[in-house]
Amino acid sequence: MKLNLDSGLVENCRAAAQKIAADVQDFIRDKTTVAVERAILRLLGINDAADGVPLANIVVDAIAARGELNLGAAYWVGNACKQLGLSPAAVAQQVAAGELDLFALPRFAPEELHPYLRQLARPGLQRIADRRREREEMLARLPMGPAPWLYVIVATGDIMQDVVQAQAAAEQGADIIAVIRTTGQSLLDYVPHGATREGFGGTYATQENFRIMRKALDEVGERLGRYIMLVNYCSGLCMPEIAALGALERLDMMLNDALYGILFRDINMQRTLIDQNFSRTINAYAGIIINTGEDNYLTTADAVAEAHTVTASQFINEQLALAAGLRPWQMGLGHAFEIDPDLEDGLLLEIAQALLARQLFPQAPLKYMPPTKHMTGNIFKGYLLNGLFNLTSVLTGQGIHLLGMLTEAIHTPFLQDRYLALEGAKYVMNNARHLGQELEIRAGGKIEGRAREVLAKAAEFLARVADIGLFAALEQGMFAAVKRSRDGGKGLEGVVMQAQGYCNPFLEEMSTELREAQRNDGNKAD
Amino acid sequence: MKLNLDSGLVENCRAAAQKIAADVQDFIRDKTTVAVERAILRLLGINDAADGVPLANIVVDAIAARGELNLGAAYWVGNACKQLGLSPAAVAQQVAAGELDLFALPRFAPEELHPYLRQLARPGLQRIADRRREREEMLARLPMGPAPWLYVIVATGDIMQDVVQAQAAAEQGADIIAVIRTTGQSLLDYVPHGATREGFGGTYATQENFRIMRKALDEVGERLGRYIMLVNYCSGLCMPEIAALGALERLDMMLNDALYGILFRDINMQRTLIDQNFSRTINAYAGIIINTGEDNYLTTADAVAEAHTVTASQFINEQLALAAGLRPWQMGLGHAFEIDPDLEDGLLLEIAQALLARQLFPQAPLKYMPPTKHMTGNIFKGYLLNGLFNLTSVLTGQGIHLLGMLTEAIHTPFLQDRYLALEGAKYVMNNARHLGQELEIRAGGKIEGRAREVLAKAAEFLARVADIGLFAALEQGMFAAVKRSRDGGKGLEGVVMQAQGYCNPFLEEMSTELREAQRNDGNKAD
Amino acid sequence: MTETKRIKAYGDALDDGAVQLSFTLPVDAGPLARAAALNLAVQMGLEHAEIAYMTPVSQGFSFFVVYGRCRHSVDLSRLQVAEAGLEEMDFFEINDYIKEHIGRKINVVAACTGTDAHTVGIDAIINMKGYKGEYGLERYPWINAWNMGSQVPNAALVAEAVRRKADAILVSQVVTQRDIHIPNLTELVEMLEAEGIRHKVVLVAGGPRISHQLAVELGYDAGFGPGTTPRQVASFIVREMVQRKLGN
Amino acid sequence: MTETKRIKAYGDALDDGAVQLSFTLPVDAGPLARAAALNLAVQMGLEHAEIAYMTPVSQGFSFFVVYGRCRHSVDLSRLQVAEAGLEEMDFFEINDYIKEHIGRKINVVAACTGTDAHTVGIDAIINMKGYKGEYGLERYPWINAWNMGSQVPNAALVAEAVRRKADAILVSQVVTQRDIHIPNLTELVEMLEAEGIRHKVVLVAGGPRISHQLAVELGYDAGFGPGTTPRQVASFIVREMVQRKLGN
Ligand code: B12
Ligand code: B12
Ligand SMILES: Cc1ncc(COP(=O)(O)O)c(C=O)c1O
Ligand SMILES: Cc1ncc(COP(=O)(O)O)c(C=O)c1O
Repeated sequence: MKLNLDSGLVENCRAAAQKIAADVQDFIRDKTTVAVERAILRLLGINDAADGVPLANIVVDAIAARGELNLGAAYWVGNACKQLGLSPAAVAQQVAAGELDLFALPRFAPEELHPYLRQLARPGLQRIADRRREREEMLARLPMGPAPWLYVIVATGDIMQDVVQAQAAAEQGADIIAVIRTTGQSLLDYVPHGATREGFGGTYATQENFRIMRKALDEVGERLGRYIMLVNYCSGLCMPEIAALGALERLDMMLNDALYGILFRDINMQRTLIDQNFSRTINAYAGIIINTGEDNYLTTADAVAEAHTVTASQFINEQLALAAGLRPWQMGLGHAFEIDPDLEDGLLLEIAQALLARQLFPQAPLKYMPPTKHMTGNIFKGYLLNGLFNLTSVLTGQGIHLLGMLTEAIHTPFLQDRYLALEGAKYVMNNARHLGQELEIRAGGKIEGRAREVLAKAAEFLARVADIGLFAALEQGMFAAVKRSRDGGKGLEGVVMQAQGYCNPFLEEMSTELREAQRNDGNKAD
Repeated sequence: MKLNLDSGLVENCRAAAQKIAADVQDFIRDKTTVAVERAILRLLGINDAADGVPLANIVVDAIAARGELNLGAAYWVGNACKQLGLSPAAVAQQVAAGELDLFALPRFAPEELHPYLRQLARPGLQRIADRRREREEMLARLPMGPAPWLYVIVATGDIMQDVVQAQAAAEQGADIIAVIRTTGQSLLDYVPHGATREGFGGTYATQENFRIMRKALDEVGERLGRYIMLVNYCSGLCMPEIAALGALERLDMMLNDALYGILFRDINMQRTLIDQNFSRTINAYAGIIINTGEDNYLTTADAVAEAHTVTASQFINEQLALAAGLRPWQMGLGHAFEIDPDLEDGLLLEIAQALLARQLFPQAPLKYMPPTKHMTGNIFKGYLLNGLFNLTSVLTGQGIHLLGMLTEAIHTPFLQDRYLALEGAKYVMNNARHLGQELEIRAGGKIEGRAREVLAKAAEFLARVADIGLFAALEQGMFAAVKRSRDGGKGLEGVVMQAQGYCNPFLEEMSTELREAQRNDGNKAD
Repeated sequence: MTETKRIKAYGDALDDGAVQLSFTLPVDAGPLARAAALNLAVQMGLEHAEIAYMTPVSQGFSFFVVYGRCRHSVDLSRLQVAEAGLEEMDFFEINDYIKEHIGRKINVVAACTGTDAHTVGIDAIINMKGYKGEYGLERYPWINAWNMGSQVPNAALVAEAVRRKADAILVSQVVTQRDIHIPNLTELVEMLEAEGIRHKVVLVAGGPRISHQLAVELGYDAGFGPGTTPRQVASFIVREMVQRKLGN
Repeated sequence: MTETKRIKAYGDALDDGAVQLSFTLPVDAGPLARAAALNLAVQMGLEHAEIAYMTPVSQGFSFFVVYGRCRHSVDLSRLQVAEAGLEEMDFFEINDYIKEHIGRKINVVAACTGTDAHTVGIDAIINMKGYKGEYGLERYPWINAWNMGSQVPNAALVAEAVRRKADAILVSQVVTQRDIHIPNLTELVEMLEAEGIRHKVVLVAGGPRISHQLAVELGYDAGFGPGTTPRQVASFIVREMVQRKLGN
């Protein structure tokens, strides 16, 4: 199935998005945040906690309290390491214990310390690279089935129950397991420590929980002969830290959107965009696939009227992702099946939208979200909505397919809900496996017309955003009908201008390698 | 959506089926059956019962007992009427009461009586024509929605409960209500009398039950502003009688298949084919749409391997229908969605089959049956099967759409089962209303290939049947893998060779009018 | 097992008791209907019952989807598991078993009785072709099997059983609406008793809505439900024959 | 109503009690699991219970679909129907009612509290745009409405209520997993009492899993569930204010 699209318009969209992304990159280049700095410390091996407070927070807070974060946390910790011949973890421990005052030590000149900092960053980089290689080896040995890959969530709030549910889901045919986060975690300015059993509507994202679930999925994957992917949420006030932890614990995908936190959690836009860049760089380096969050627009806005904002946002996410070193196969750009089911010919519009995304981003795996807001307590009708969603997905060749739950309007999924979802999706996708290859879209018909209309609107929308810049567009409420001010929202106090001599040894090293890989991509034909 | 089919093969199929039908017509021309004769009496107004035994049976049995049925029941009753100046009903009453011996009266010569018999037939013909006009007027006033028309069954066994369920179904959006018959009725050699409340797996078909349900549906139809069609089963040992009663009580559709009784009820083939011809003639005259039963093959045979027998049978049913005076819009030719849901690309084959039927019989409304044999106690998966069935139906433009029930494997439908079925079908069909017009079948692809393959096999199959004749084909088990012998099965004793002077005044009159209408059809372009 | 092992329904935590219900009530949708539905759920033992969905179905009827936590639990260690054919042999074992313990071919007569015309189930058990990749009884060298097909009156089945000197009689009942199978199955037992041969045969019923328990209550030796395979049935018959010394 | 009016679930005949169940049991699929499922159904009051479907879901878990006839009945005449907003007025009637009975604009403060970030529900009630074609409270000339949005701490809500001299406080709770809404809703009541203003306000909770009954149990004046419209809420508030003489 192929749509006849105006390639000039597509180029316009990309050019506008490129300009938008470049402006953002300009803005963030000389800034850092407390979360970025904590992520650096975590990558340096500072992952313990003291009395439940993560050492990364203690150290960064200490530096920030002195107003000295503008040189970067790496500088202060590195300085101490070098001065005292200690590991970063040991330095952090001593700071936490009140045994060490980072500012009381003699100081190397910043530039002088940079080679040493790069040295210090090695083990962290190596560990991520190892995880990545591990994944590649496992995937070769335990190959996944054909796309669309079936993605389900577990959300019991208790990591131990999550394991039971996740393993069951894998046995039932799930390819991808996401552990949903508890409400409220995104507004915490730290990542909780250790295994947790008391979330609400989800489970805390912690390094230990990542480890527990990774192990459980590797186990069941070996048993089933299929690699099972693990997903978490790289968003909120700790976006880059979670990226770091996910990279260290071999997560495979991360929900990671440039605008989600701004729009849906009222996190300050400057903070989010800076955090976003480093977190994406880490994801890119770790070989993690990101999932963007355009689908969320349609949970509040009308899916017919606002479809073009989804498309526009996909272009922006794509360009910001490229800027952070992600490659096309890592871009799970989001969209959703959220048109009112009672609309005549609504399915034609859904097909148009799904196919449009497929064609605009041919190498991206695309993350396709199921109906949520039109799901009601009528579990039977809901099951059928999910059926047409599954069909649309296989028909249009989506990559990452989130399963709808028949109880969407009632509770987070029960074991049986997930079983039924997987059974339904397997049935539909198998029964219609090659349908998309057997059908053609009528030229000049309703489906093509709709796709062309959405594209045209997206192009116009992007041109306007490019004109005024992303910040102003957010201030004017152009996305998801939500207005956010440049200095409002949570977390602005965590944004810091870099000083002369600032150093983020990971960003530098990762970026260099990633640029290289992207250049190689560029040589290949699309 | 259009398939590229070999029009030569289509012609071959029609020609073979025409020969098969012509042979059958040759065979039945000079024969009648007890059921045909009872139907004639019913059309003459003999619809009462004595001690629960229908007068039609009493009279025909009396004539048959004397071995005098070969002149036709109309002759003997007509003779008595004319001799005594009584109405047919009065004659029957007296015979039943033992007050009149039909054979003790003086006799008109058969040929001499024919004009009088034609006279006697007038009121019956008029009543049917009135019913037909009534329907046409109501349809003009209370138009039905777009096809596929939603068809549900009620099957409580109790006509009073059936009314509750049928009216509820109409309110929920059903266009067509079928009252399923109790098990065993098809093997009764009489039509029970009066309202009944004790069927199993269905309700007795009786004239009074027809009336009760017709009234109930007219009522709810007026309320809703939509005409609601009523269906019953014109099959089994009383096929023509039920046709007569349905015509008198304004039923709108009749299950009526040339081979169903032979294959699935082991009714003698000679008996069935004779009965079938008269019953179809009555249906034709009454403006009733017949539903044929090809779908039943697939409840025992494999839907992939035996698909061509469905197509072949459709051609035969079409030609036998034409021979009985039915017009294309009255031919609800049957087919079904019965491919194993776990087959990869099974949906492609279903679409191929549905589209093939659509294209081979462009003017026929086509009766499309839901999945039944692959339905299990898993009501959720079953609901989804029905969803894809609904989609296939609207996609390929079917006419009469039987709704699948999520509890198919468990019980005859509950109120909520039917509600859910209607809700699901309305959702899918509305949401995908014009999808079929927006998609094209890839030329030379799997779908087209499958349709061409089925057509080729059907052509070959029909050629073989045409060669040996329908009777021999049935003897060899060519249909539904069931072998039936020419003289075996139930009801052969009710078959009678017509004598010189035999008269069926209804068949004659109806046929004349119907031929005329068909000739007019022929003048129109297809 | 002697120690108690209580389980409850499971949603996303052990013993949460999560259960889904749906039903229709003969009352118009509205606050009263909602209260009635909740009340029913409570009577069924649901705690935290929630009406997830209420909709009018037609005049005077409403449909509900309910979720709740069922307080009832089941003690697995005290359950009586009554199912025929639990210890099944395979094709070869069964034939060997007949040869060894009975020493002659056994006779099996089967039918779908009354007005019931569903033959697929009984065919699956009897006919050569079999079911789920297993041969039907016709293919067993040590079994003579006769399948009388559908809509067989009980009297005809009894007569055939006598004629074939049946060791086992197999009855299929698929249509169960308004419990039509109950009188039909009962009548057969009565006829066999009247004929004086009930104790000489293994009498087995089957069908999608037949349970072992129900069959035994109606006077049958066993009942087989959905998914039954030929060898489960054959295993039961031959063991029962040997146990009741019917083979001579 | 005084005369009893007993109803049962309805399948295809009055009082047949037809009910559908589904649930998971933490035991491997098989005869034991089937027996357990049946036993559970019997405890729930099902007669003629049938396991329509049993399937393994994963190691140690099986899923069931059950149909049966529930013997429980409900006496409609004895049901207590407790739902707020049963007698609703329309937009104009409500404004007139305020003008006439209270004589000044009333103040309404609303929020989605705790860590809950679902605003669509409370927006539907408060915002101009409204819901189901009905205006939200912001559009009512006789109502001042403030919508604080999502993830509002209870303390912040109380402070705002004091500042705005709120006549009514509206709280939305959508996430209910592991009953997180219960402590959250309870805490608000306690804070209002500590502040000494609980008796001065109409306190209303709402959300898809909130029932009137639950809200009252937790110390609220009313609870509103799925499908609530703005005028139902406004009707309740103004009537409650007048009844409790809060308008002065
Ligand atoms: C195929 C079918 C038909 C075919 C039958 C063709 C044939 N030659 O058998 C046709 C189309 C003719 C038909 C007609 C009717 N059918 Co029908 N049919 C079905 C269907 C779709 C599948 C049944 C089947 O073949 N199952 C496959 C076999 C292998 O499974 P099984 O029967 O359960 O058998 C297994 C076990 O139960 C067991 N078993 C069965 N018998 C025995 C016997 C013994 C001794 C043992 C040991 C084991 C055993 O072993 C078998 C293998 O595992 C079911 C719905 C469904 N999906 O189940 C409806 C269904 C059975 N039919 C039904 C009805 C009502 C009818 C009609 C009465 C409808 C009507 N009024 O017109 C008619 C009339 C038939 C009549 N007089 O009996 C109802 C019965 C409702 C009820 N519970 O009472 C069902 C459930 C559909 C429904 N929901 O309404 N039907
Ligand atoms: C849209 C949505 C979102 C959006 C919210 C956007 C927004 N700005 O509100 C987004 C995508 C952000 C989101 C996120 C999450 N969601 Co959410 N979401 C939904 C969804 C799809 C629809 C909710 C909705 O908008 N309904 C429409 C409104 C109009 O209905 P309503 O809320 O019932 O409101 C009506 C009445 O209840 C009443 N009412 C409501 N409040 C009040 C208050 C008062 C005073 C009164 C009088 C009346 C009243 O009046 C309203 C109008 O009639 C539901 C699933 C579903 N189909 O219901 C899940 C759902 C609510 N979400 C859920 C979850 C778990 C989450 C997450 C926690 C998941 C995660 N871990 O990431 C996150 C985090 C959010 C958080 N921190 O709270 C669960 C809650 C499960 C439970 N019962 O606990 C649900 C049920 C999905 C599921 N099955 O898992 N979600
Ligand atoms: C991109 C993205 N990030 C994050 C989340 C989860 O929300 P939170 O970060 O508040 O846990 C979602 C929810 O679906 C999302 O789409
Ligand atoms: C063509 C046809 N006739 C009749 C019937 C019903 O069977 P019976 O005539 O035995 O009632 C069916 C069943 O679906 C059918 O398809």
